[in-house]
Amino acid sequence: MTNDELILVLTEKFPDATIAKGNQYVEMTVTAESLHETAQLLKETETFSFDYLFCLTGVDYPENMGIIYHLESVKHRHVLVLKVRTADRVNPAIDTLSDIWITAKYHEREAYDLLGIHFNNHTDLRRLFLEDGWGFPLRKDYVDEVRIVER
Amino acid sequence: MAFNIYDFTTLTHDIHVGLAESFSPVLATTIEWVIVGVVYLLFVALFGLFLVYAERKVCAAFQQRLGPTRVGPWGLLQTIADFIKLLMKELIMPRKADWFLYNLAPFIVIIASFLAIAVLPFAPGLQSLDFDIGVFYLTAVSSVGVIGILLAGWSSNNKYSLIGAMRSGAQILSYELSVSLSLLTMVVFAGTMQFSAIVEGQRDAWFIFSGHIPAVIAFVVFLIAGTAETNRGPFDLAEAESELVAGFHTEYSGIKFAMFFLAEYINLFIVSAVAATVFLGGWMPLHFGNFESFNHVMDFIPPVMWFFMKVLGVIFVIMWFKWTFPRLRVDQILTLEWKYLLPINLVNILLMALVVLTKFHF
Amino acid sequence: MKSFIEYIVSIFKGVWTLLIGMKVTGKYVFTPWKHVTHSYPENRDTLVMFERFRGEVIMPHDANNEHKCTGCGICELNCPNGSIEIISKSIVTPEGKKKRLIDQHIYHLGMCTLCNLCVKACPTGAIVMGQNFEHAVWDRAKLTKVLNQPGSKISEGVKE
Amino acid sequence: MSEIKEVIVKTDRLATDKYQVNMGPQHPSTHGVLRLLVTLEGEKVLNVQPHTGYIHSGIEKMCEAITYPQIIHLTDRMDYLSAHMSNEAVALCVENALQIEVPDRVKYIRTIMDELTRLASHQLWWCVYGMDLGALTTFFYGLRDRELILDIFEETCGARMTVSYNTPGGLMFDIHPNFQKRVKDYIKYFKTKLPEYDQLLSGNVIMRERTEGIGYLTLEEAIDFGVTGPSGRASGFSNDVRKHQPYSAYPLVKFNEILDHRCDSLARYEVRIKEMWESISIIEQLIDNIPEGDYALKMKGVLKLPEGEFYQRVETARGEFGVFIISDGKKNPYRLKFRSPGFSNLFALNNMAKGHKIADLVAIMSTLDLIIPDIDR
Repeated sequence: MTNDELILVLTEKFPDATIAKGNQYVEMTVTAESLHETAQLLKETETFSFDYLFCLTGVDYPENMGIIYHLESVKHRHVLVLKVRTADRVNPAIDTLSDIWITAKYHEREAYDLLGIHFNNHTDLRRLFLEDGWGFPLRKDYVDEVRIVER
Repeated sequence: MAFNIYDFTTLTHDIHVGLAESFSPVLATTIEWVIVGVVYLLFVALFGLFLVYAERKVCAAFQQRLGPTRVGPWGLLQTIADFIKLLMKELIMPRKADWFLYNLAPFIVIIASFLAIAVLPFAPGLQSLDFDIGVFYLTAVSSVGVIGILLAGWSSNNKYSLIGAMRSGAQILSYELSVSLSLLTMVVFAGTMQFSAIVEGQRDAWFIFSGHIPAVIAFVVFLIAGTAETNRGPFDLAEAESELVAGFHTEYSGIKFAMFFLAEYINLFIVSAVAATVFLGGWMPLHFGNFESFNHVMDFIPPVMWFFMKVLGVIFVIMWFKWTFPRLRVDQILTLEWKYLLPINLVNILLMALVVLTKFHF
Repeated sequence: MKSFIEYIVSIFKGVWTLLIGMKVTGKYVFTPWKHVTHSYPENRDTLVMFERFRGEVIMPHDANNEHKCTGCGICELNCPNGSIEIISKSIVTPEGKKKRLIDQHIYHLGMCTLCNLCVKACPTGAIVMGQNFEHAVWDRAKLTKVLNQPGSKISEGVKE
Repeated sequence: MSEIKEVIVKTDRLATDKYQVNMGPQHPSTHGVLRLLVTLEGEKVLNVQPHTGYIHSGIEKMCEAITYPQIIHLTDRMDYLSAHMSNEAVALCVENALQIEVPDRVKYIRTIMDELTRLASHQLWWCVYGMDLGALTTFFYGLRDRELILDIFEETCGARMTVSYNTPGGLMFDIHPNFQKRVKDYIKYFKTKLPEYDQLLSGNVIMRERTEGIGYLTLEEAIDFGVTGPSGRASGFSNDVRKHQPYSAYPLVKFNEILDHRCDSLARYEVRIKEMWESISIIEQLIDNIPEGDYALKMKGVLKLPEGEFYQRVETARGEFGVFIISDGKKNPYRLKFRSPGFSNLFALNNMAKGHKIADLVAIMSTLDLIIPDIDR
């Protein structure tokens, strides 16, 4: 499915979501509440069948945290960028998608580790790279006077 | 007899007579024991070191490398330097290891190796124990070593060591069977268990030639099972470097590690020496039926040389295995023994018995 | 009976594949003079690195002890690791103008990742990559180098 | 007395127990500092839990403070065996964002370099795989052939592994005058050596016994876990970025995406061996046809990306590598995310190794071709 077709079908299916044509891929922004339901539909609906989550990025925006999912359908070969923002920046929380794509389990652990985003209902939300009590280095207000040398 | 000039019987006999005349019988026997012990100890230490060096050079050649070159000419002193290093290293013992068994294990392993060497005939007259049940004795003592390995693995209080030791136990117990059966095949053929008699029986033709098909099969089986018995080559799962770090001797350091290391190479020597003695004629020179001049030339090479040439040849083949094949898994190693080698061996004994009964041999 | 034949065949097939493997290694073991390794410290005299090899940043000086560095600091900006520091000094030229010149071009080899960005950015071609790769020293302080030699000055004709 | 009775009751049946072994961070077979917490029952693997982070270097954080050309040299340090592909991913991403088209010469050279890197990486994988199975000699044969590729890199790029050959808008240098001859010589040489790999290891009965039916990863699992690259393709997961979202000169060459549906260790092994043949064929198609032209576009001194989000996928030797740049119009990215193939591949290990022997765990892990800095970043 081409990007334009995808936009049409998506608008029909998800009237509440904001759908835009990005630089390369179709970008769809959903609310945090509808994330899990939308993702479920995106994977299980035959016309989309986004079964391959290839990238999960947590972003620290000034007011809140964003999570960006890059999805691809192995069958149809179309790509969708699913975006969601958390309500809070200091204690961000969002529903987990690890029950839909297993790989999200580990990518979410990474996002939790580096950005401190809490994923609700995640079965195994532990730090992945860093020690407990380290702080969240990818946040913009992270300070580490020992290891980071400003130039 | 061309052998006479190289016969050690007169030499050993003269020493014995000389000692018996000068000292009381008890003292003379004690001195003889000491002499034999020292000679064997020196031989084993030096040959072990040489084998380590040879292994490194051969392995380097397989891998298109040079091997040790820095210490001494062509790196000849490398293993001696290594040995000195091992001697000087600190002996570290895990805190919760079983002190007694942990320290006992390397000795059991190395003593078992020494015991087995005693029956090997190096040359006419150069054999310290000439049992009439030599083969039986050899298979018996060579399986004592596994107790040391099991103890080492258990007492180190390390999971890797324990897994390694258990693998080793399962493996050696199974392959003991194949080694014994393939030797038994040759005992059926030779009609004796005495090593000197077995060698003597190959004066005209080595058993591997005169025994033809069953002997060749027995030889191949013996090589495979022998490799497995020494925990080497594709069967080195007891110390499987990429899985178990160093297997049963993970926790050993310094001289205790050196003992395991040396024992491995002595065992390699023993397996090769038994293969050379039982299948390849021991110290007997290579003879072809009617080529008198050829046979005569061969006679001029001393029997000791013959023996060691054969041993080194077999060792090379075993090294070739090690540096070519991937390692087997623990269940496959048992499958190989119980589903392949054992049935082949049993059939082979029958075949050999038929050959002997029908006198269908050279 | 069929399975028995398969059993026998599998033995021979297995042994055959093992022999093929032994042939490959055997080919090499009997030609030990065709080894591919080098004896490194011994072949130092004949060892020539490729001309683009990036061993360290150096500043070539000519016979008059002159270099081309103007001390503009572009290399310092381009370095991702902060391994270059330029210390410049102000002098008054005979014409009475104030002029900034390089005092010390400090290079921390210990922090350098040899990415070539400074060399590529240098507008006058004052720094290049050297081929020396033997950087082991006993003291970490020795890895901090001053690239312009003492008493050197900028060569005539380099545009500022 | 009662104690003794209890003991007798307990040992009535041979008591067995699960136990845990820490494989790594210092273990000969984990190729770096990966730590696996393995639960075992005897020799049987019940559960594998990877613990990462021993070599986490915060590259994504570092990237937020440096400029785009400087980011490229950091990507060398992640997947050091596919350094050139990672370089290229960042370069392509920046070029896409700036909407510039690099000259054909650059595309050709990049593709050839990609394939040489893939060859070198697969060679190293092959030799290490042999070593993990216990065939130590393969290690030296693989490295022997790989060294010659590294020589080609050294002559043209100036470094053997951390090449840093790409810059946004082109390449660091033009190819060395010897490059084409050397590559052609090498391809000729390697075509005689690759069959030896098959003879030594692929055909070997022990190796086949060790890999056939071991480490099963179904197609559904592969997609669900995001297992890409040769490991995913061995499960029939068609994920070759070179085919599906071609970049550089890949649209111009003919090659097959190697797929295998056997899903086991042997399939993963053979996919890589076949990929080496494909790489050779790609290089052969391109090496004589490198067009004349500039090796780099003239770029501005300070690169500033337009505001927006840019994603670039490339196929490294281990799988799909992604660069995701969120730019706020400054000279350094607001957020930069690397999607590393090893990260997703690693976590499928538990599913693959469960129920197999401890020796198989090592062999299965080796077929995933993990590079730890690539996972930890």
